[in-house]
Amino acid sequence: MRNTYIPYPVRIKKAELATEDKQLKTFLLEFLNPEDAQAFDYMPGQFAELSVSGYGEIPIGIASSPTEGDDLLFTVNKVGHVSTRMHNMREGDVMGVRGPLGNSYPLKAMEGKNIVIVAGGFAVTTLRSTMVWLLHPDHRDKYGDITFVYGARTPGLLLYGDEWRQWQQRKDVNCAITIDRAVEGWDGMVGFVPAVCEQLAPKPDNAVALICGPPVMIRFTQPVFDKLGWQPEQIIMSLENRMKCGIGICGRCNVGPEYVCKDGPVFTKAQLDKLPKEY
Amino acid sequence: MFARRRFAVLKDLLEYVGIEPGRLHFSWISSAEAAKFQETVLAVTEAVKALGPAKHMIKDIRKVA
Amino acid sequence: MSTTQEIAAQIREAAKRLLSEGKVDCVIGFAQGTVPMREYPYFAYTPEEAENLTWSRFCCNNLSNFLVRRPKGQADKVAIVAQGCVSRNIVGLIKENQITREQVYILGVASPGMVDRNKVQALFPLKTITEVTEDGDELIVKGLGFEERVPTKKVLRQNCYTCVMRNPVIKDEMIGEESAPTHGGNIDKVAAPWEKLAPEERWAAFQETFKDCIRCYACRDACPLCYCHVCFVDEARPQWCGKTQDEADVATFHILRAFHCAGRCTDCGACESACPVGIKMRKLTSMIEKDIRELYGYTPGMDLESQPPLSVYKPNDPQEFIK
Amino acid sequence: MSEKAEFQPRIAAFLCNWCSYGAADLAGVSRLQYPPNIHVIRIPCTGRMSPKFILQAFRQGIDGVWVSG
Amino acid sequence: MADKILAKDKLGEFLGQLKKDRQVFGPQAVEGKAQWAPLQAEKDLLWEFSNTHLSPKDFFFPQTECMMRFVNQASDEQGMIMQAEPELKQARALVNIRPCDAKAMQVLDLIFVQDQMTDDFYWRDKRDKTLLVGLACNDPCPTCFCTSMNCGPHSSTGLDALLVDLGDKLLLRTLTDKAQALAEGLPEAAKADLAQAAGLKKAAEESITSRVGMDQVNAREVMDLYEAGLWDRVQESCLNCGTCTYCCPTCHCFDIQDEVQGTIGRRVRNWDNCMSWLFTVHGTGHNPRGTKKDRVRQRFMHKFKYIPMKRGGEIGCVGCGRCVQLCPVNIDVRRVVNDMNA
Repeated sequence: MRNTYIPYPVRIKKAELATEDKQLKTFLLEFLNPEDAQAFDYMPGQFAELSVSGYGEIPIGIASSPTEGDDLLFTVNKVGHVSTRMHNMREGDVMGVRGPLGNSYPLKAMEGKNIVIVAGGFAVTTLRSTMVWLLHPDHRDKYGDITFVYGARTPGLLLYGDEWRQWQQRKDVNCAITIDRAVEGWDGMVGFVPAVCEQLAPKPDNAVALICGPPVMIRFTQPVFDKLGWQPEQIIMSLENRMKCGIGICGRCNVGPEYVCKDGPVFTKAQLDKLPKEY
Repeated sequence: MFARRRFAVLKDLLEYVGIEPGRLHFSWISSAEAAKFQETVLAVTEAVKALGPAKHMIKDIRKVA
Repeated sequence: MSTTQEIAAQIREAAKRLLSEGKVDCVIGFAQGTVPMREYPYFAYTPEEAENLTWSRFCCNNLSNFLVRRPKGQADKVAIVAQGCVSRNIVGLIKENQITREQVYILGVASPGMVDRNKVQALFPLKTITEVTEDGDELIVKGLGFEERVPTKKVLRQNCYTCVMRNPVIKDEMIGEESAPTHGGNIDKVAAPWEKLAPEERWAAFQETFKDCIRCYACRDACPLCYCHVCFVDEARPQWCGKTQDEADVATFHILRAFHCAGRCTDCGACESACPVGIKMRKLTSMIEKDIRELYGYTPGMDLESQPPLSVYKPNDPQEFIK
Repeated sequence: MSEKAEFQPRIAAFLCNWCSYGAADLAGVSRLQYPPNIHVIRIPCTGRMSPKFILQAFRQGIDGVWVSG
Repeated sequence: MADKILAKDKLGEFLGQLKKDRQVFGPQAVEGKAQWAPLQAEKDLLWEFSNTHLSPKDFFFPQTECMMRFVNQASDEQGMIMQAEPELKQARALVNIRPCDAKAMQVLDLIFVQDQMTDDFYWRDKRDKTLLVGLACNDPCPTCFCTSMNCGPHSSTGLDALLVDLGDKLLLRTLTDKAQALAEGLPEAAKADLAQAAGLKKAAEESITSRVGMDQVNAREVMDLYEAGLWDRVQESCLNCGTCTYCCPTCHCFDIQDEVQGTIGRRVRNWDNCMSWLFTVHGTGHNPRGTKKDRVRQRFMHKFKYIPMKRGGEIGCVGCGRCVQLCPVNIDVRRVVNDMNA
């Protein structure tokens, strides 16, 4: 019996600031033991508890895709005790990862469908994972059109530039990257995510939308999709709540009867409509 | 001066629960009183030394719990 | 002297009148509990609901607590049933700018002295008490397989024996007549019980008193003084007090909680009455209040004018302890 | 090291920036010798001193606390 | 599995046998209250008590529990890797645990051990190594409502063995393989003994007059209950203290924190409670359960709606009545559930 509270030891292989406001840092973590990497069998949408001895644990969405190898990618926002400590850690330092936790995006069920991904701010992490997974040669053929909408306040706050610039080059992805207000040196799209969605007007026929972002973005994106005729079952969202155990026991992340850590973090809008708004 | 009242109450409280009086010291020293500073350091150190290591209020996580 | 039942009836009458005249939006009082010796805080919004109000020697919560813990905007003007200690806490809350005098309509009551349910239970160890009723100066205690009468005087809360102000210090209306202001006991004789102990015995006595603490914070939450939005025990960066049952963590919590009550505590006893494991935290708080009396000659909550002792100073305050 | 090495207490010294901290500074400049047992914590004013600090020091195993304004 | 008779003068041998390879705990009179303590002498063990003051969940889920340790030294990066605390070294037995408390442990099993991922090492270790010998309730107290909560005064769920006090002797009913050895060599219960036990059970069940209805709670939708008007009144007098959750045998929320002392550190879990505003607050300051009403509602919804929905109808309450007795403001769970059921 494995003690699921014990984190796998990992080493920080790469740590770099991800945004101009220095709030986000991206970490590439390498397992110390190859057998742990084997055991850590995950899918896009899942998260892990990042553990720093002496500081604690924080639940963070996995930004890498299992198709990218054994190393794990996380982008961490500096808000609390643990995340602040992580920002001060260096490449080569040892820490822990516990997981994978939670459910994942229903990629199997999404096969054969058109996919619309809408991301705002740093909520893009698990959607990056999803995109990488979908665009992998083994998987791309199984899905229809892929639309990727991603917005941030300024160009300097957009994450994963290397990836989305490549996606923009691809013919099999409709990639719309937008910033809130025009700034010098930015020749891409300008406008809020909901407005961009309105422009693109993705069709609900045989399609699934993955929407992840700050509450204000969700609030204004929702009506756009409603107007286009999307049904609650077609819209998939990912929640976050304060967590400790990450495995559905400790009692703080639940939204009604559903534990975000175990039953989520991925829910359809149809599910969420029947639950209290405790998130 | 407000602090003085708070210190008085706190000191009495800590003595009341069993923290030895010699563990907690207060003094007024102006920035010109280097000699008084030296004297007080000596006095405080001696007083604490005489009491030996602190036994109470220590959070010890080595204990099995 | 009116019986508590008579007082209860008068409270109901006054509450109905105030609510039907629209003078207040809510009357905070007590209603009869579902277990023996525990009336509970009740909020009456209509004259009909006012029928549920009661008054007895089992009203052990400090109702002034609910003046600061109510969701904003739920009721603008409230009436509150207040005996001596509660009225003194209302004074304290007004002085600390938590409420204004105009917001509260005080239904003053002379405190009969409240019963300590733990003391009654201790008279019948391991037995189940099913019903306790007041009969003059006695309690009729019924349980599974027994029925006995107990003189009320024997089982009052410890703080009620040494109460310095049984009558409300401020009020808008008096229910029943005023009683002798004090219960006659001398608080300074019984406060700070560990002072008699040798310094090296005190820590053990302190530990023994608080050893059963389960860190539920009922003492803090029952206390009208503890209204901080973020209590020091909840502060995380830095963390002043660990969450464990380690003796250092328990001691830190109780020492600091007691200290925060310095010069404010009215010795209402709500903390001890709320404690699920029967800890006598007054052994700690009574010492601080005695200290405040001796050092600065102050008794909290007696009037609206005097300055709280720890927010003022005098040039000649004692300072022998400072070198 | 002998078995009975003399007990060296650890003392937390909370010093007011404007008074005792200045005195400590002056003592240093004046080459006045004092024992190395004190760990100085500079506070902006004695009024900033909180009972939490004192308890925290004891919790972390300090043997004595000295507050000086 | 077997009904035997244990004469009261044979109790010493019975306990002796338990003690051979276990540490034995039992309810004892400590400071006038029934409390759990290591059993030194047979005479200390209580037989006439309603229930222990606090629940025995602490044996399996201690209020403060060190989960793992590490060493924080710059020179030793391996030290930063968390090491689990050792398993329980000695087996234990809890004697005279009340059926409601045993039932509670069985409910908690469903939460602490769900599947491969949710398999609480610390809980399971202690559960596996502890034998529960129950004592049936012949005199339930007025706050008991176990019969409404999938339980009862003579319920055997979650127990390894059940004792029924027949006056001059005890009926010993072994229920699991773990307890088989205890019954060896004891005489079979006679028909009259079984009849007496059945009579006591019936009488005890009938003496429980507190009834709580769950049919409407089960039938109503989550949002219907969540938005019901009753919560505005239920929460009014609540102090948001943790008494109800800490005395409850089925409340199981916890917090995990790291503690450091010099170069050594540990990850420790402590009981936590949903009544605390801090419990759910996000790093950003946003709080999904920001009001007292949200938190009070959460506790009752969790026990009576969410757990039954998720755990096949099991209820997160066993009707022990401790919270009814100990709540400082008398928020009576029976009244609340009946209001939910209205």
